[in-house]
Amino acid sequence: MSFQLTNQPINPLIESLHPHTGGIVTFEGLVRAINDDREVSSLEYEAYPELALHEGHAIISEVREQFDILEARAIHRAGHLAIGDLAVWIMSAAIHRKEAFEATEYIINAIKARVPIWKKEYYSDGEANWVRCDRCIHGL
Amino acid sequence: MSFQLTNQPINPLIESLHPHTGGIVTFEGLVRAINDDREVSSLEYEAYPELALHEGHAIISEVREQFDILEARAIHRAGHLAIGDLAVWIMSAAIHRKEAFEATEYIINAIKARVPIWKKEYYSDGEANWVRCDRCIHGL
Amino acid sequence: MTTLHITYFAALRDATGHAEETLTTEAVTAKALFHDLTAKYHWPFSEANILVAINDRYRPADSVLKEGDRVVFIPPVAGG
Amino acid sequence: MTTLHITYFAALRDATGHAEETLTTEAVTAKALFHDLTAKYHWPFSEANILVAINDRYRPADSVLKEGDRVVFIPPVAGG
Repeated sequence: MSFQLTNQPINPLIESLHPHTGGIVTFEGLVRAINDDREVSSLEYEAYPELALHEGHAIISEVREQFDILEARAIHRAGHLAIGDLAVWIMSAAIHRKEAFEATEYIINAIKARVPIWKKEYYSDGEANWVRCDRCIHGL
Repeated sequence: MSFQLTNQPINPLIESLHPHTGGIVTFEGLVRAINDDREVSSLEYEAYPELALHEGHAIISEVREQFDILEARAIHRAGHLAIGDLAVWIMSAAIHRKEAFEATEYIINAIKARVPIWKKEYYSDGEANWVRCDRCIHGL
Repeated sequence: MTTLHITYFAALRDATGHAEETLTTEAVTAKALFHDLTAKYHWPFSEANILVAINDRYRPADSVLKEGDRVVFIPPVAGG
Repeated sequence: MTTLHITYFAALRDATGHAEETLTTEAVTAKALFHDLTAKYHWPFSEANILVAINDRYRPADSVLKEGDRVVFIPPVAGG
């Protein structure tokens, strides 16, 4: 059970699993070439590391309590990424597949809502913009 | 978009994806060391290949029609497998993660219900048994 | 009378004792054939748990069998 | 008066012009500080879109600021 933040290319690790593992559900978030109809050329992820790690570990703990799983891991990239690069990798393993699907979806939804990592999109027309996700948060 | 049946170890292929791909959801079904409280030592998968391939291709077509996805692939093993071996591998890619989760879950549920591949469990006490999944089908 | 090619898989093959056979039958539908074979081989399955494939496609149980059809009864599937 | 260490990330850093500062303020709560800084830097965010972290943990907007606190206002997150 772990959450990691890294400036290096993500190296997914699916090994050392419990022998009762029957299903593994993985989510991979990639840098898309297009967002809101604008052509994206690259992306920068900026993290607030201390809080991001705290929230990431908290999410993994919640998932461990709420779902009958054997393993949960998440790795999030920071730094400058190219189209197609892996920005986030999440894995849950369980005896039965239902719990693995639920846990992996919970983790990615919680990361998007609470883990302070911001995305700056660089467009092919030369502009750049911090991506807003107003639906994702509740403010002051 | 593809469905494959193989007697060889599954070699997952996550490449040549559409540049608009934002999320990939993968399901991996492994041979569990335990089922219904009995200790399993290995497993044999037997397929009815002509019908299995027909249904597998049909499932991939359905998923392509019903969900807004860019890619869907499934590979199912046949033959004798050891604990921890990959029995089935499924991948869906989409612009947004929700559709990728839904498509992957649809595919594994449909495979379990309709694709004629049977499982014989070999137990550590020397017995062996064809696994029944009575809830999975509707009969004559 | 209709001559059919029948293939048995998994638990049905074990219960039958062989993997395939060609047989000539008076059974008109797949369902009738299932009952004849259940009587012959003492299969331990109720029809509620069995599907039928004719010429490698799932078909309704009341499908009429035709000369030369390939018939497969499908015991419960538990793949994946 | 309270002396605080403030760090700015992402869109808030761009709007502010620097990544961190130490300042002494009369603001009692995080919310009051946010309004003071919005006036000072002309931030383009409404308070409805901002969360606050004090000493690297999310805290309620009405939290009372203490001497030496590290304060971070969190603009909308869109990671993953």
